[in-house]
Formats: sequence, C-alpha cells, structure tokens
Amino acid sequence: MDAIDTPRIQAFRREVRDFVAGQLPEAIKQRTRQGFHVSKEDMRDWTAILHRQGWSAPHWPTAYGGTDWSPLQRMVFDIELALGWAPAPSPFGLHLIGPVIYTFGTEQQKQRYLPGILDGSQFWCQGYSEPNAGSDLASLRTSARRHGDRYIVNGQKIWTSQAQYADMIFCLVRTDGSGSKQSGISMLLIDMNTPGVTVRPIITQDMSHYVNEVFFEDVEVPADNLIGEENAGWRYAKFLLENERTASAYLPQAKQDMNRLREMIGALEGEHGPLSEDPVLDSQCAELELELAAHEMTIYRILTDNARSPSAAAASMIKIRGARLQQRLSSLWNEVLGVHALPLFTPGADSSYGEPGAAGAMSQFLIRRAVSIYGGTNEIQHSIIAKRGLHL
Amino acid sequence: MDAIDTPRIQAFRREVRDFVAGQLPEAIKQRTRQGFHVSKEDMRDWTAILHRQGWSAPHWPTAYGGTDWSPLQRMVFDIELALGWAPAPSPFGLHLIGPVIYTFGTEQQKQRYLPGILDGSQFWCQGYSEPNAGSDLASLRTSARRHGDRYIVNGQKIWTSQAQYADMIFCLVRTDGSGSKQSGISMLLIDMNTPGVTVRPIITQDMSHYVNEVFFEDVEVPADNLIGEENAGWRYAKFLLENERTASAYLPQAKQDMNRLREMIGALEGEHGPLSEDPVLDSQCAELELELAAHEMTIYRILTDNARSPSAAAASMIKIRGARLQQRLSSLWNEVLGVHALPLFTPGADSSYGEPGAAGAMSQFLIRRAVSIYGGTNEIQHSIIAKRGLHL
Amino acid sequence: MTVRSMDNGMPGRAELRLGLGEDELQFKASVERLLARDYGVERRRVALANGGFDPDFWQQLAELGWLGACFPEPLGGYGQSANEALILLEQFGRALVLEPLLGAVLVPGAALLAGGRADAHGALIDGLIAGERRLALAWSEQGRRGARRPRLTSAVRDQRGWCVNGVKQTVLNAPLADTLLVSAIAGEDSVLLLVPHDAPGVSLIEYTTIDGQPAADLRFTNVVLPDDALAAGPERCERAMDAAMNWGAAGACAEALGAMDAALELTLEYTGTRQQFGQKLSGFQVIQHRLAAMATELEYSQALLPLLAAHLDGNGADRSAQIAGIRARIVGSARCVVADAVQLHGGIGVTDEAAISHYFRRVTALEQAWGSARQNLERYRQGRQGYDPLRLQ
Amino acid sequence: MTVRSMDNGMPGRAELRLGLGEDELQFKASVERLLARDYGVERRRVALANGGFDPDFWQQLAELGWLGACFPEPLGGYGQSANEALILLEQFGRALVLEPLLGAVLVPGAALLAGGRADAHGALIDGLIAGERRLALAWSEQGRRGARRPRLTSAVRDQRGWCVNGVKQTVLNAPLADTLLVSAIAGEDSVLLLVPHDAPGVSLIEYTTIDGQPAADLRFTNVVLPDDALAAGPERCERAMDAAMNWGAAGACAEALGAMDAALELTLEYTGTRQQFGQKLSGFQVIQHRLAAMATELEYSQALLPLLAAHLDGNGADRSAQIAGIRARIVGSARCVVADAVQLHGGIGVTDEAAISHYFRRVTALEQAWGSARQNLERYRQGRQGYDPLRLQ
Repeated sequence: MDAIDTPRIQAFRREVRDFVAGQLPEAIKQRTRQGFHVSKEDMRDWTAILHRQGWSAPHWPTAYGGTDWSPLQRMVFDIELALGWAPAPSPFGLHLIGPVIYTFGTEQQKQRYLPGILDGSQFWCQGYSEPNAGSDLASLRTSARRHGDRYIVNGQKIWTSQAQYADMIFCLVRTDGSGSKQSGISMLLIDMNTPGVTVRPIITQDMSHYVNEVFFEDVEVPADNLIGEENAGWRYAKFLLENERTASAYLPQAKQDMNRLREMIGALEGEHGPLSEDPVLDSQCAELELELAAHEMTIYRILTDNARSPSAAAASMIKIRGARLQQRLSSLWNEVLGVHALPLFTPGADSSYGEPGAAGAMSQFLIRRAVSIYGGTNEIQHSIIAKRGLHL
Repeated sequence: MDAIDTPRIQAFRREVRDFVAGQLPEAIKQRTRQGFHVSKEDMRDWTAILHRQGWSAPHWPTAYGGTDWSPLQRMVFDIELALGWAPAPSPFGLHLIGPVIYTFGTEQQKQRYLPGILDGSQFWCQGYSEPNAGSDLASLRTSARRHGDRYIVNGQKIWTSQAQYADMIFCLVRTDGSGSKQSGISMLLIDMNTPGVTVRPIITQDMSHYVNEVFFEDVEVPADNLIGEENAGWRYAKFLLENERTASAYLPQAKQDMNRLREMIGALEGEHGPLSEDPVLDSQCAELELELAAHEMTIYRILTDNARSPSAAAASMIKIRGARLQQRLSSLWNEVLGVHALPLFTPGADSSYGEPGAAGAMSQFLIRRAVSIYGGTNEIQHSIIAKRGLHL
Repeated sequence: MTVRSMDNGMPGRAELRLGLGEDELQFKASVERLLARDYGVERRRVALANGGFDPDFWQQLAELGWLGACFPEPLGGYGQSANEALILLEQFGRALVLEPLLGAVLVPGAALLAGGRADAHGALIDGLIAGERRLALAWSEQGRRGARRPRLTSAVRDQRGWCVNGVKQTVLNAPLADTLLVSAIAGEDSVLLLVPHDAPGVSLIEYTTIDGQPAADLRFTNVVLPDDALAAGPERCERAMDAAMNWGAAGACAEALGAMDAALELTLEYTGTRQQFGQKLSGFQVIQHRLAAMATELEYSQALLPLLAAHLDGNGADRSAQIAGIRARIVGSARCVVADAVQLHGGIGVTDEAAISHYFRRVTALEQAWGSARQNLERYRQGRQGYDPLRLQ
Repeated sequence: MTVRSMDNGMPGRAELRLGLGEDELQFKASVERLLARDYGVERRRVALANGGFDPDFWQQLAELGWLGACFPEPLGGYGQSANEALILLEQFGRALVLEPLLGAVLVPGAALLAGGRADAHGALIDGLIAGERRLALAWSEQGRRGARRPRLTSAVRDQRGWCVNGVKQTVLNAPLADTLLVSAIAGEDSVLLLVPHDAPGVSLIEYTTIDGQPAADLRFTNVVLPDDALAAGPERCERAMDAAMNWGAAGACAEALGAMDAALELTLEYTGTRQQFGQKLSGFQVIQHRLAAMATELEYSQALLPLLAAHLDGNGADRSAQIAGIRARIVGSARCVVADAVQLHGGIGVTDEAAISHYFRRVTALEQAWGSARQNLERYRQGRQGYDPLRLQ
C-alpha cells in the first residue's frame, strides 16, 4: 500500500529541490539546460558538491558513505536533480563498479577505490563489449593470463564511454577458454595509465567524442586487482547489471526532456500563432505525457515490489520503453524546431548561432539512437522478457 | 511508361460504372451497402448478370469465355463493381479452381466444370487447411488411396468457406506419404453430394456462418477427377495462389470501405457538431486516404511490372498491407459509430434497430480479424518477403 | 475518500497508492475465489443464451455485499474509495462476467449521487444494493456519436409532473433495468429523470450486442412522471452526466485490464501447445517478441490503475480530462493486445467457440461504449491542466 | 507539361504514369553511372571537409546539362516535366550527394519562375543552368517554425529602390550562394528580393548542419537594392513561396527515397555478414521480419513518386495540400526505415564512420528542412479537395 505522495516523501522532494536550486553552479546548470554533453569537469565538480552533502551515492550502504533512503526516495532524488538541470554524474564508479567493490571486493580494494568514486575525483570506465562480442557479450576474447602475481592482458574493448577521462577501467576478461562461454570470465580492475593501454576515440554521428576503443597489449595487471574469484566474473557482471534495475529506465532524463519540450514550445511560434496553441503538436505532447505517466507508474510499482512481472523481465520492459520515450521526446524537439533543429553542435562553441538550445537538442536526438542499442538492444530485451517473464 | 488515366481506361471505367448502375438489382445493392454478408443467391444472380455481358470472368482467356483486358483494366473493373456496391462473386470457382482447370485439366473436366463457374450456377469451395496444417499447409494428412478407377478419401478439412453452399470442393490430398511433405500431394475435385462428405458449420465471432469443417469418410472419388498428375498437386496449388497475385490486396474492398466511411461520417454528428467537421477524425481519415493511395499505386505498379520487388515478395507486401487497411478502415467505422457500433447483426434481420448500417459494419469489423490470418498469416507473409524478396 | 491537496494546490486527486491495502487484497482474493468457483464457461454460456443475465449470480453478488461496495457508506453501501469497485471490475473483466455491474449499478449510481437528489431516492439505492433493482442510463441518441447533451428526448414540466417524449438508441442493459435513467432536454436545460421500464408510453426494441449484452432502442410517447422522478435538475445535470461518464470510462478500463490479462494468458497457453513447422508456436522468435510486447503493454496499463483510482476519488477541476487521458492509454493498449492475441491464435481465434474471441469482443465493446482511445486523448488534451497526470511535483 | 483535365473537371494534376519513358530511363541510367564512377565516399569526405561543396562536381553537373533539366525549355533549360529533376534527386539521395541541387537551384528556381519576373532575371537563370551561380532561399526566421510569411525582415521601397533590414535564421546553403532570395515584409504585403551575398550591409554567421551542409544566420542592415532586385511582388509572393516550398517538400522526398533504398541495401549487407550468437544477424527471424517490413515501406513509398510528379506538374487548386499529403506518407516511412537501419547495425550504426549514420542524418535533415510528416499530414488534411489523392474516379 505504498504511496508515492506521502508528506514525508513530498518534504524530501522539496528538500532536494531546494538543495539543487541553492548549490548547483549556474554555469553548470546552463550547460546542462542547453543539452550540451556533460564535461568531465562538470561531472567532477557536481559530484564533489553532492559528496559534501553526503548525497553522492545515495544507493550505497551508509557504512560506505551512502544513505538509508528507500528505492522510491532515491528515484525522487534522481528526478529532482534532473529537473533542476543538474548534470548526471558519471555512472561507472558510483553505479556500476562501486557496488561490486563493496560487495565482492577485498578490504584493500574498498579502501583504495571507494573514496575517489564517492567524491568524484576518480573516473572509471567499463570494459565489456568487444568488436565481436556485443549483444553476445559472453563471447568476449580479451585474455588475461596469470604470471605469478600479475595478469597479462591482451585484447580490445569497444564502445567504452568516458575512457578518455577515466583513471581506471573494470574489465571482463577471459581467464579460461576451456569451458562454457560464461564460465571462463573474470573481472579485473585496470589502471588506464598502465603501459600497453591505448585509447582510440570513436566519433559518433553527432560528431562528438563519448566512446572509444581501448586496446590492451601485454598489459600487466597486479593479481590483487582481480574482483572476487577467478572465472567467476560473469556472476559479478550480472550482479552489476541487476543491481540498479531501474537505472536503465531513464525516468529522470525523460522528465527533464519533457520540461525541455515545454520550454521550447513556449519559445516558438508556428504558421498560425504560438506553437503552444497548435493542436496537432499538443496532441503529440498529450500522448507522450500519458506514456511518461505509465512509465513512471510502472517504475514506482517495480520499486515498491508491486509490479506484475518478475523483476528481470520488468527491468527489460522499462529499458525498452525508457529508450523509446527518450527517442520520441527528442523527436518532438525536432518537431518543434523544424529547420532550426539542423545546426550541428560544435563542442566548445558558445551556441551563438541558430535557435537557443537547438544544437544541443539535435545532438541529443542523434546520440539517442544508441539508447535502444547499448546495455542490451531492444531485441535482446524482448528475448529476456520472453524468457524470464514468460518462461518461453 | 504505363499511364493509369489514359482516355481509353477512363472510358472503360465509365462503361463499367454505367453497366453496374443500370444492371445491379437495387435490392442486392442495398444489402451490399449495409455490409450484410453476401448470400448465395445474390452471388449467383449477380454472376449470371455479369455472364450475360460476358464479364463474369474477365481474367480468363477469351477462348474460355474471358476477355482480353489488361491486368490494369481488370483491376479498374473490380474497383468499379465494388464502388457501385456490387457483391463480390464467389472466388472459388472463378478465381481459384477455374484457371487451374483450363490450364491443367482434361478436356472433359473443362467441359464439365467451366460453364457452371462462368454463369454462376455452380458453387465451389476449397479444401486446403486442416486442423494441424494451417500455416504449415504441406503437412496436410487427408489421404486419397487409389483403388482401380477411384480414390478413397479420408480425413478432415477446416476453414472451408462456403462449403455449405458448394456443389464441388477442390481438395489437396495426400496420395504418397513417403517423400518430402510437398511431394506426395495431389489435387482432387470432389462432388459435395458424395456419400461420406459431411459439413459442420463453424460460427465466427460475428455469430455468422461462413466457414466449415468438412469431413471425408471413405469418400469415393472417380480417378477422372484428379487434376493433372498424381503427386503434383503442390505445383497446382502454387499456380493457383500465384495466378491472381493482386487479388489478395483487397483494393476494391478498401475503396468501397472508404466510401462507406465517408457516408457514415456524413450521417452523424459528434459532441461539437457534424462529425465531418471533427478535426481528430478527419486526421485519421486523411492518414488512411494516403495509405490507400500508396497501396493503390503499389498495386498498379505491380500490375504494370514497374514494382521494385520481385513479384512473389510484392504479392506478400500487398497482402499484408491490404489486410491492415481493411482492419484499420473498419476500426474507423467503429470510431465514427461509437456506442452505436455495438448491436450484433442477426442474419436475416431487416436492420430495424440501431444506427443504419451499423450492425453490418460491426460484423465486417469482427470478421476482418481473419484477413491477416487466412491465405497465409502476416507472419508467414513477412517470411516470404524475407526469403523471396530479400533472399534471406 | 482521501483527497489531499498539496500546498501548491495542485493535485485534486486522492493519494496515489501503488499497491492494495490488506483489506483490499483480501477482497480481491475473495472475488477471484468466487469467480473461479462459480463463474465458469458453462454458466456463462447459459446466461448468454438467456438474454445475457443470470439472476442467481446477481443475487449472490448482492448477498456478498459487493454491490454495496460501489456505494459510499452514508448511502448504505460500504465503499471506501474507488478501489473496491475497480477491483471487482478488473476481476469481472478477467472472468468475462456478463452481468452489468458497471452499466446497471455503478454508472447510473454515480449519476444519482452527483445529481444531488440521492436522499430522495434512498429506496432505489437500497434496492440497487440489495440486487432487487437495476438501472440503465439512457443517453445515446440516433445519428449522434458520444453527444452527451440530449436533443431528441424532451421533458416538459406541467401540473401533472414531467412529460417525456422522444427516442434513445443503443441503450446498453435497458432490457435488464426496471428503471431507466433518461437524459432529456427541458427548455434550454437538461435534466435526468427516472423512468419506470413499464410506465405507459415507454416502448423498447430489444436486441443483443456483440459481447452478449442486452440492449435496446427506446421510444417515449407522452410518458408522464411524478415530480420526484427528477434525478438531476438543470443545475446538476451536467455534473451528474460527467460523473456517470467518468465511471463508465474508468470502470471499463478496469474490466479491459482484466480482459487483457486473461487474453495474454490464453495466448501463452495456446502458442505453447500449438505446433507448426515441427515446433511450438512459442518457439518462434517473432512470436516470442510479440508476446513480450503484449506483456509490456499489460504491465504499463496495469500500472495506471492506481492513478485512475486516485483521480476518480479526487475533486480536481480537470478530473474528467485526467480520467480520459488514462483511459486513452489503457484502451489503446487493450485493443492492441487482444488483436494480437487473436492473430497469434490464427484461424481458431476468430471463432465463437474460442474463448479469446469473447475477450476480443468484450474489449471492443468496452472501447465503443465509453469512447475510443483517440476521442479520449482529445478530451484529455483539451481539458487537462498542467502537463503531468501524476501531479507529484 | 501535360496537364489533363477530365470532363468532371477534377484531377488538376498531370497524367499519372507508373513507370519511366525511354528517355527518362536512359537519363536515370546515366546519372547512376556518373555517380557510381565519380561520387565515391572519398570524394564526399573531402567535400565535407571543405565546407560541404565540390566545385568541380558542380561544374560537371552543369556541363552534363543536368542543372538545365530543372528548368523548362522556354527559359533555356530542357526540363519536360518534374520527372527529370526527381530522377536526379532520387539518385543524389541514394549516393548521398552533398551538393545542393535542391536548395541552390530547384527551390529558388521554382520561386523565380512562379514569381512572374523570370524574364527580368534571364541572366541569373542562365548562370544557374551554367553552374556559375547559386541561390539560397532565405525564409526562416528566429523563434518561428515553418512560418512562411516574413515578419522579422522588412523591405521598404523608396527612390533608391529597396531597403532591407532584419534577420533570417538557419538558412541552408547560404554560404554557397552568390545571391540570396529573401522574403521580406513590405507594408502589409510580402515580397521576394534578390540580395547579392556581398551587398553592403549583409552579414553571415556560418556553420554546418548535421548532414554536412553549409548554413548561416543572416543579418541585413540597411541593404539597398535596385528596383529590379524584385523576384516576386506582393501579388505573386505567396504563389512563389508556395512553388518553392512545394519543390522543397517534393524534392526532399525524392532524395529520401534514394536514401531509404541505399539504407536498406547497407543493412542487408551488414546483417548478412555480422555474426552474433553463432549465426548471421539476418538468420534471426525477428531481424528477417524487420527487414521485410523495411522493404515494404520502401516499395510503398516509391510507388508514390509518380503521383508526386503528377501533382508537381499539375495546376490543381489544392496542389500544395496534395504534395504535402504524399510527403507526409513518404517522410514518415523514411524516418522509420533509417531508424530501423541504424538499430539493426547496432553500435556501429551511430558512429560517424558508418555510412548508415550519414543516411540517418541526411533523412533527418530532409524531414526537418521541409516539414515533418505530422505537419504535412495536417496541411493535407486542411487543404485537400476530395478524398482521393489519385483522382481517378
């Protein structure tokens, strides 16, 4: 009988809202608002600000610097940050490897890595996909051979977001090729500054640089950097994926997108007057508002264990629908902007040309073709629902 | 460089239009217009009228009583008939078995069966599907064992339209179970009055009786009633399917549906005035008009060999889209009728209740869930496009 | 009813609860149990053949007190919020219950309550709760789609009381109702009047709808009624009609949700059994993904039910628009899911014999009776205040 | 142009031909040949790096006479009908040609012709055909989407001629044009004026669009022009803008058709090669069906091209609405097809390196520049006469 609008939650919502309004530096806010891709510096600075409040990793146990908030509360927190135009912190440390380290890591690993993640000073990236191991992740080939107290790593990762910023990478590597595909995989933490690690940028269709190829050539990694047990990496990888089952739903993002849409509509006129009075556009908005409401309610139901579907299937559902919402919302920006959507965002430009915010919006539109691909394509997600939700 | 609106074709169009206006009995026209299912008598009478004009089988060679019209002209003919609210003649003789008989049949078969098909006096039905051979038609099991100059037929057919009217059934039967599924099939013409043939009605969700199960219990069929060669039946079945590759596109039907839609819209008002001035409804109509235009142009391109895709794939495309159009158009009738769509059509009723035409329209809506199923489901058609159009 | 108003004055809906309370869970379980035990395919078939109604089952509902769950306590019911009624309706939709809880009790009941003269009709409400009486809301008129303001039925007041003349068309459940709740034009205004089924001057042409409901076209010829036949006067008539239509729209959504759920279940069962090309249908990737998409639609639609309840229990100025919006989303999904369910059944899916076709017809009827997805989307669009149906911010 | 009017006076479009004539087939083949030989990925990459334009290629187009194919004979071109231009554009779309045939020649050319003063600008038209001159239509303004009537740019006539002040925003191809065709408000009316790129008072902020086209924001500060700068006076301005927009909308469809075709081809190639889970992507049933649906969209969209040509060559009162309708259908499909193409490519599909992403960006730009599917559907809805775009009956 969980309610989402109890006075306690509403008070918390206001507390977070006030915090963002008071603490988020105006320059960072404006950059986020314009849709520019978040820079390393903005992520770092904002994480540090959150950290000072004790809010940089609400989902971590209090013992490691987190909070005791309920999942619902944490979602409210994330939404309020997004609505206040706060940049999303880098997820790789806080959301992905952090929980793996405090759950499966050694004491030494915890002491060494968790503080830098919490305060935003250390950046991580994720070495999962390979050129021939995308949807079929378990066929990965990057190898780590044990030599005494070191592993020697050779191979290649691809689609590595933020590798150009990262101090560390957590990698799935093959330590045994004899058994099933899943069974010989281990998880290693690798310092990006180790000799033999090379990062090559991949430019995406918005002409920006988020993702990379990462090459490993006889890279020596201390055996201490192994997570848990050798050949048990697939287990940690799955833990990591399932740990934040609603993170992939992009709910805060979608709510921010909707605000952006309303702002754009308010700023433009069409052929027959203000766009806010255009019934055709308004009908498209109305449809998305309702779709977003269904998405939001579904997520809250999952967070409070009220959903109909088993959690693995439900996670895939909100991944698919969240991606679709992101794509549809950014298509609506285009609908609103018309020809003004077309200028290419040039990183570093001060946006002195075109309609305000347009270049950032288009940049988002273009990169969002990827949200139905990464983290398991829509097609893979449907198969997961069929298998784990419907037992087919 | 085929044009569809040459003076010659337009003159032909007018000729057909005038013919229908002059010759179609008013009572039959009104029954068709109200969306009632076409009765045996109306099919028979209208076919006889067409036959007197020499137009009952335009697609047959002139030698067999057909015409020399081009495929485009024949489509124009079919469209004009539909727009004049003429009932569709029974397709099983004229469109399906007729061409098989004059192409592969013996002289005796031609003389015996073609006249009754041409003048509408003899009704046929098609014995293809079986309870365990639907999409996977080639797994059919109804057997025909040769005993001297007769076949003994045992088994069951299902979804047999008009079996309750039919004088004859053309059947795919298994004459050899040893080779591949396709190779042991033959085509037999069976008199429905033969002892051992039983017809059991299947009532569809519109509570009407179009389709049947047909049971064969030691039915004796003269060997003379075999089409072509024994075990070559799959070939004739394919010929039959491909013979009228655009018939499954339901174009005349869709154009008639559109007229029905416009009539309904003209007759009703909504909450804020005449439905013809409702922009939301009009927008749905506009979308379907354009979809219908694309469908129609595609069919004309296929008929004049101007299409992009190989013909087998193109036939599947227009089957899928034609079915979708039929379903969407009948959904729009529901949109227009609101609660008035709900009365159930009672066969034989004079429609003295409810909105005029509503019960017939709803009946059509319900039965049309089948158009994406029969003659190869949408799913099968997609596989055909992939295989024969894209060579996957 | 708990209607919270936040300090910014926004929500105008009741508290948004994501699950059911202990009492509600128990109630739901008891409904499920009863329907599983007593409402089988055979009983339904018999009821279908007998005019779409089983009086014993109706009496059973009354004795269990479930009809009372639809009325608030001060009026003799024990309804706490919209939830009980929606729980009932969802389960009725799942079990494909024919009997018109929504049409004969909830919808006209909502009109009565909002008409402001419920006190004057206490005996009628008692009768509804006891299962002894049934109403039908007669609002739809010939040649008019979804038009709520009467035009073809008039009521004139004189010394004898009210005199009603005119026609109504496609009135669901009218043959089952002892009293018709009729909208009529009275001068410049509209009123709602209670017309006994057997009053002199009332005639019905009865027929059946596609989902087996009895329905009728009505004609009123100089039907004379006493003053106290008034259920909603001019000043309350629009509000009463809105309340009725909101309940119709929302209640039909709950039924559709139950029906979708059952349709998915049936389709999983069928595709898991039926063989084609040497394997189960559910072994084909395309079928698997379609089923996954159906399950997703269902999950997303079910998630909106609490929001629907919160708006039904609320008092927001745009309550009707919000309900319409949620309805648009749910019936749009339901339509797709049952259509896909039929498609995946293949030929058998369109026969009367197949259970799935009854779900298809039922969902179609639930959409037609209370406005399509598109019509409701437009109602939401035009009437909404703010852009967030959840109203959490 | 063959505009047939039937005895019922309806069509208002040219004859509806389903295929190409002998001459047209030859022309198409020669375009395909040239592009296959001379317009490779490498040359395009160089042009992209050099401001989105290859002057040698442009000169080649002129020498082949293809720019003249876009103008009617009396004006020195050799265009017979819309077909030649659409053939060119479709092939340009397929080969992803950067150079702005549509934006720098066809669209402003159509405005010039419809503006009624083409005779006065014969030298300009000769220059366009010869490849020596290029125009850009400057119509879009800040804060205004798709608004064709100028408001932020004004033209005042005095003894010196015209004086232009104001701004235009997101003007495609402006950096490549020697002359800008500018819409301006003149009192109560609108006019189109030819403004030399280097006239005193003209300033540009140049940038690139997502598909590599040069574009600019323009500012006019007391730009003085002679009388004969007028391209369309008040009485013809709306018609000239309509002609330009119709050509933009229709020509972009032809390009999108070519791009869709290439996108499908690339996707078939990719999914036929790429292995996942031990088999080719194109071996999965779900992928096969998706590809089949893409091929169907393409077939249906291509089928509309002759209808587009017939309306472009026609003189129907609702010509703009008909073109908008067909555009709605085609760009809606194109958008889905290229999105699916990217999706089926997986990660590689969103990189700059992958050809498919260039098709996605191009199709996006073609939709944005001349109105979305929804906007065009609405234009069709409001402006159509009759309910049959084919007008055969």
